[in-house]
Amino acid sequence: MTETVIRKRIEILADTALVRRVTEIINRVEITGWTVLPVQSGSGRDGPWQDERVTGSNKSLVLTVASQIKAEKLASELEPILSSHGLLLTMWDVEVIRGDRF
Amino acid sequence: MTETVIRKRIEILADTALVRRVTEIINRVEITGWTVLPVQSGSGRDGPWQDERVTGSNKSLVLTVASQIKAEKLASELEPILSSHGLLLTMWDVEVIRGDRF
Amino acid sequence: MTETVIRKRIEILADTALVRRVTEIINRVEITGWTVLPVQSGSGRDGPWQDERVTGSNKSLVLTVASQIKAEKLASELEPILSSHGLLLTMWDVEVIRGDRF
Amino acid sequence: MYPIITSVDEYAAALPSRTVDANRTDMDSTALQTFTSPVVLFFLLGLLAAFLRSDLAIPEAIAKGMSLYLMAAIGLKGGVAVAESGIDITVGSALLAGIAASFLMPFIAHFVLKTFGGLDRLNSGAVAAHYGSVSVVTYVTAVEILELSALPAAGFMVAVLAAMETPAILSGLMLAKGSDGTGSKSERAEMLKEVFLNASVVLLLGSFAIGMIAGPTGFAEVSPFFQAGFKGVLCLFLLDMGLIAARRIMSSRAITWRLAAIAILLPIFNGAIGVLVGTGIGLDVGSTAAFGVLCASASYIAVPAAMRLALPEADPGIYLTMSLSITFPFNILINIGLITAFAVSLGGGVGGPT
Amino acid sequence: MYPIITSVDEYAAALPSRTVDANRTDMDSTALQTFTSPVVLFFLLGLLAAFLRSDLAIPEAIAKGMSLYLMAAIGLKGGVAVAESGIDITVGSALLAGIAASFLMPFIAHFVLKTFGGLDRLNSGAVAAHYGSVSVVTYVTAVEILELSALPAAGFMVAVLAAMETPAILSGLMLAKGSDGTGSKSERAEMLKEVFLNASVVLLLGSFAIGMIAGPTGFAEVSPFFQAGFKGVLCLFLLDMGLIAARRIMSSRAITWRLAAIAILLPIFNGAIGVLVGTGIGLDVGSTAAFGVLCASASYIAVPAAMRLALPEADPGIYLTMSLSITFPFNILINIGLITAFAVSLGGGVGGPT
Amino acid sequence: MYPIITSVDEYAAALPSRTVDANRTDMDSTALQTFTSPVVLFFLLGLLAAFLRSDLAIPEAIAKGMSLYLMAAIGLKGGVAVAESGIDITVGSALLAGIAASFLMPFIAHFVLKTFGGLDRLNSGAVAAHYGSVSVVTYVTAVEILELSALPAAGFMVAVLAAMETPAILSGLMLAKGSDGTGSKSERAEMLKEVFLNASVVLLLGSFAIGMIAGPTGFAEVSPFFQAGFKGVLCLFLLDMGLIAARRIMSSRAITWRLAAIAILLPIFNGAIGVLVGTGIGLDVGSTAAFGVLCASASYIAVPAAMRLALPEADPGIYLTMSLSITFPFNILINIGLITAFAVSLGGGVGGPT
Ligand SMILES: Nc1ncnc2c1ncn2[C@@H]1O[C@H](COP(=O)(O)O)[C@@H](O)[C@H]1O
Ligand SMILES: Nc1ncnc2c1ncn2[C@@H]1O[C@H](COP(=O)(O)O)[C@@H](O)[C@H]1O
Ligand SMILES: Nc1ncnc2c1ncn2[C@@H]1O[C@H](COP(=O)(O)O)[C@@H](O)[C@H]1O
Ligand code: NA
Ligand code: NA
Ligand code: NA
Repeated sequence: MTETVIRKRIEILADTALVRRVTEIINRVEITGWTVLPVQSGSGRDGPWQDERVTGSNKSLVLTVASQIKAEKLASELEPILSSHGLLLTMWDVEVIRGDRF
Repeated sequence: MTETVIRKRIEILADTALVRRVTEIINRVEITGWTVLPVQSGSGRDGPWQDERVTGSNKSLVLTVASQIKAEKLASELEPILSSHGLLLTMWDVEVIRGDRF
Repeated sequence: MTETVIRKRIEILADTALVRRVTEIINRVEITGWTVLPVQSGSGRDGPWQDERVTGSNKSLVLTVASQIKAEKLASELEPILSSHGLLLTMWDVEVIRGDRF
Repeated sequence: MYPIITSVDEYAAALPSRTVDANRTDMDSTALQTFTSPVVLFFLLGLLAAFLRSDLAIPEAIAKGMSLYLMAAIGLKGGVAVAESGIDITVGSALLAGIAASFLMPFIAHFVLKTFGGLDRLNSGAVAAHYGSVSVVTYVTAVEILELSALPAAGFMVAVLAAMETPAILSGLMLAKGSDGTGSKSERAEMLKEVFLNASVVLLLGSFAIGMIAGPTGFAEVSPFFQAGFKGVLCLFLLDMGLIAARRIMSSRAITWRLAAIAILLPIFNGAIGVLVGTGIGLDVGSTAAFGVLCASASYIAVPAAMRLALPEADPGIYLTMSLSITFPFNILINIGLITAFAVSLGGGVGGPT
Repeated sequence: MYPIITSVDEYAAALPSRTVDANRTDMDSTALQTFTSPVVLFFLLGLLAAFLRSDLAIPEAIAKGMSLYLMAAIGLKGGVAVAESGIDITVGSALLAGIAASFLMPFIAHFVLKTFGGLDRLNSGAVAAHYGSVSVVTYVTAVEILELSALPAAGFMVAVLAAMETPAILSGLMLAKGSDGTGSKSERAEMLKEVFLNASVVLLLGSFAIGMIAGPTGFAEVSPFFQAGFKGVLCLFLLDMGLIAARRIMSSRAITWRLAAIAILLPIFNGAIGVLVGTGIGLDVGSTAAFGVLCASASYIAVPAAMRLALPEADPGIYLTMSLSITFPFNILINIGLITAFAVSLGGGVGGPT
Repeated sequence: MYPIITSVDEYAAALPSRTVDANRTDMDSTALQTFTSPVVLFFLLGLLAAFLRSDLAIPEAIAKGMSLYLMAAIGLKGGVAVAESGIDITVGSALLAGIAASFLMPFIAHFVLKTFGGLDRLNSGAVAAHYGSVSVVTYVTAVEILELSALPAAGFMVAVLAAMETPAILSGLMLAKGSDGTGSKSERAEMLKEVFLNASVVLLLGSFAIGMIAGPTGFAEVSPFFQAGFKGVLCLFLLDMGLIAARRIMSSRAITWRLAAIAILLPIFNGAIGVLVGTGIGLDVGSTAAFGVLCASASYIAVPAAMRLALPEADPGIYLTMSLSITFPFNILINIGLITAFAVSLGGGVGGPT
């Protein structure tokens, strides 16, 4: 059987314009990497939006895998901009292979 | 330490043409929001498909975060069209920050 | 209440050029299906990359839902190429409806 | 119904006999033009590349953009042509004939699909809707080939094209679900809205109207983009269609030889009816051929989208493979030529090929 | 400030009086050209299709590609024009006037938005920044319409356009946060970098420079692409803008009638100021009108992007809806005509319409 | 091998001496044409914008679409040219020379990369494959510059381009893994299929064949799209290439000065060999220069894709940065000019520059 370890997977939905700010924080807490997925449309307190890259009103999903400790550090570093910039952060346990990388 | 609460994350894979029907149901059960991600290709009982937007044969992934109760309500409201329209629904617990929003 | 069962959700981040190799393995271990999501950019040990489809340096995320047993089989079949091809595999438990399909 | 079906034989028979003398050359030259036209050759390249399992692919956004461009361009050109020629009674007859054909042809198709094809009611209805509706790209390709053969179609045929997109969806749904079974009232209303305001209808009619308002002078400003570039874009678009059509049939599991036969014979039959009707209502030869092509063509954009919503249980593996992977290439490569020859032979018989 | 505001009335008054005699026809013909130009008609089609809730949509990548194309093309054309005409003192005055206008107009806007509009300081500052900056597509459309009216704008106006994009962002931020509150030093530096190196400024100025270096000979090679295709691309781009503008206003919740009124009156006012300044510094009539349009137009690309970073608490539902869904259509459909008429009337009063 | 390497000096030496008299102007004018051509200027703009860290970016779908367009266009034009000129024995020699060059050049590259460059066997093989193969865009840019210098390359060179894409992949793999180590039989078969049916080979050869079949008449229909738009599209494509090349080198960590030197000297060396071979087999001056450019250019599309599959352990940070961020700009900005001058000097020495 393949050996797996438990890590945290964190996903952050943010305005695409803010992604660099998010990934800078990920780098700062020394998580080894991150991956960005495109997002098409959505709806929240401000009503629905559609990906209008022309006006820059689009969002991206930043996903990163990290140890429990680093994940908590990331969450607390992100907290100040979470509300002001309308980010959505979810976090859960996953099994990973070659867990020493994270 | 940042305070987190547990919520359900639900992801629904559906034909893009059906996304509006899914999000209407999300709104109806009064979940605060949703986000749609693009999908490129896949394979299921009908064999493989590729995203051919020209013929409208593409799919999207609808993701939404909600309380346990609303998540169950959503699942049961979606159940009738799950089989007939070939949706794929997965659901799991996640930690969120500022959990009062959901 | 809607009846759900527990399955494994596995997500594999891979170079787009390798996706076919990954899905062939998924088919080989007789998982019923898979879905591919596009990825925009990321960063890892080799530093940051951006989706430059012109040079083929882009990645995709393969997601598949399977029973515990098949998921483990998939993980162990993928293990040899995980390191050599720089894949990222995460795996966790999800609730699914109509679980007999998987 | 039977007397009509036998006219397929008549149609086939018409080709060798009537065209032999005066129109042999027309047919030959149409066929030749078909296979030396870059437009058709790029389609063949797409088919071939996919059969060889090359990874050649056109980004979806580009394909979508090209299809919007093509629709805007033919809408504009049609509108400008009508602004120049004015509207007469033929336009009205052609529109009515188109709507009637789109609504009625699914009944024949449904019958054949259920009996000979062996499909259930639901899938028969879904497939039938595709064959009643039209394929914009088949039409556009036909118009290009007709122009090469000096048989241009009238500008208003674009409006006929737009009008024929949707009636078939209604009759297809009636056939699939029974006349009362088209869902709840609100669903039906949504359905109708979807159908009449779908992107291609709005863009075709909208740019047709713009062409009429702007007229030749207004069009002159934008003609380098919409006119000069047209055939080149069509080449790349058909390259993509070839790739998609071939890839779909290679991964298809649901197509029997009977369904494949229907996907070839039905467009021949519908095309012949279209030519007869077009000649009957007094269209010129080019427009008659174009009308025949509209009847022969099968939708693979608007109708599949509608079916996914209204008949999600119907199998896209059947209706998309038939319309896109069999009928579409057959129309592009062979049937446009057949229909044109038939229109010429009839038009020549009645009063000369113009 | 008040004396300036009353000049709106002057401006409005100027239209019926001064233009009646000599320029009536100019204004009429501009209005007519506006509404028979395919460019504007496609914009109307987009608005209409969205209001009817059609699913017509242009893929984002295509829209983005078209906007890059349009910017490269006007940059090139402007640069080539300057290579031909040379640079004189007017260029310098126009650049300075543009920078000053972009920096100062937000102050007036901020005042009106806070008092009459009832917005808080933050949102007033964010909206004001949009109205000080410019909309490339409004400018491009105006230039097309001006050319149809035989009043071409000077080539260097493209450089003025680029220069006006960013000063308003600085004054808007100062107004929103207070002069010292534009964040930490490093944030401010990043902000400035973002602002001066944003994609549209770089592409406009870069292709302007390429046009100047390559000159008419170099441009000849690429003119089939950048010149002949221009208006057609603009048609499809405005179709998309119409769709986006209408969809946004339909789902908007945050716009009061007061804000809607400001989104219409402010561009009239700013346009009038622009025409006065343009005439004052000795621009020809076409360039004066173009300068007026620049002042009247509101950004919906560069500034929203900057606001998301620098003022994330400001509500995009307000600033994007005002600039994109109200001001932009108003400018395209009506205000370009008004401004042109005003410029003609002033230019005619001073020394003839050329 | 050494005598060949010393010919680099000969090559360098040839430039000042031979070209001084008759060909000085040719070289100067080529250099001038290089730096006033919008095509090259847009490339420089892309480099500059990325170095300044502007957020200018071209959507991937658009970039992919443009690269398909460029390949279809040059394939078509080449095919039409061959349809006009016919095929003679030179075509065969050029094809054979191209295949041989592509297969053999990686051996030299591999040696240099392992010794002077300090790379391990695996990465040396991977990089060597890139330098044996070709860059379509470098070729296209060279053809444009050659045409401006009145030295057009023959139409069949497009077929040579397609033929040179893949042999280098085979020799590169052999070098990286040892001659027997190219994997299991089935993997090797898949590899070969990938290589011979990759998108660019299929599209180049397919549209070349379409051009030959359609001939000048068929091409006339589509030439407004494929010919008139060509240089404009190339401008925007090179803008994107400039952005990508500069961004990659800025984030690169793996490039030593030795590798950078190889990425500049190898294309000079390979280009000189190409010119010698081209002259030797009797190509005209323009085609000789084009052949030199093919030899000098390094793949950054087809080969990286193949390496990701076959040599995933090789570092893209090395091979992509060398080929895309150093060799590509060097070829576009300088080496095309050097190679042309060398070809002219040899051609002039042998029998006059045409
Ligand atoms: N900790 C991480 N979380 C999320 N994605 C990662 C992580 N580490 C690496 N990646 C992704 O995996 C790719 C390959 O990583 P590597 O194998 O470290 O070069 C990167 O480019 C990222 O897109
Ligand atoms: N409950 C939710 N589930 C998933 N996505 C959400 C949810 N709420 C908000 N979002 C996403 O987050 C964005 C910002 O939400 P808000 O901060 O409420 O304006 C929305 O546009 C959605 O894309
Ligand atoms: N086990 C699975 N894991 C992930 N995605 C799946 C799975 N099964 C099906 N899918 C996706 O759901 C779509 C519909 O599946 P089906 O209902 O089996 O035709 C497929 O095309 C896939 O994209
Ligand atoms: Na039909
Ligand atoms: Na302004
Ligand atoms: Na080479």
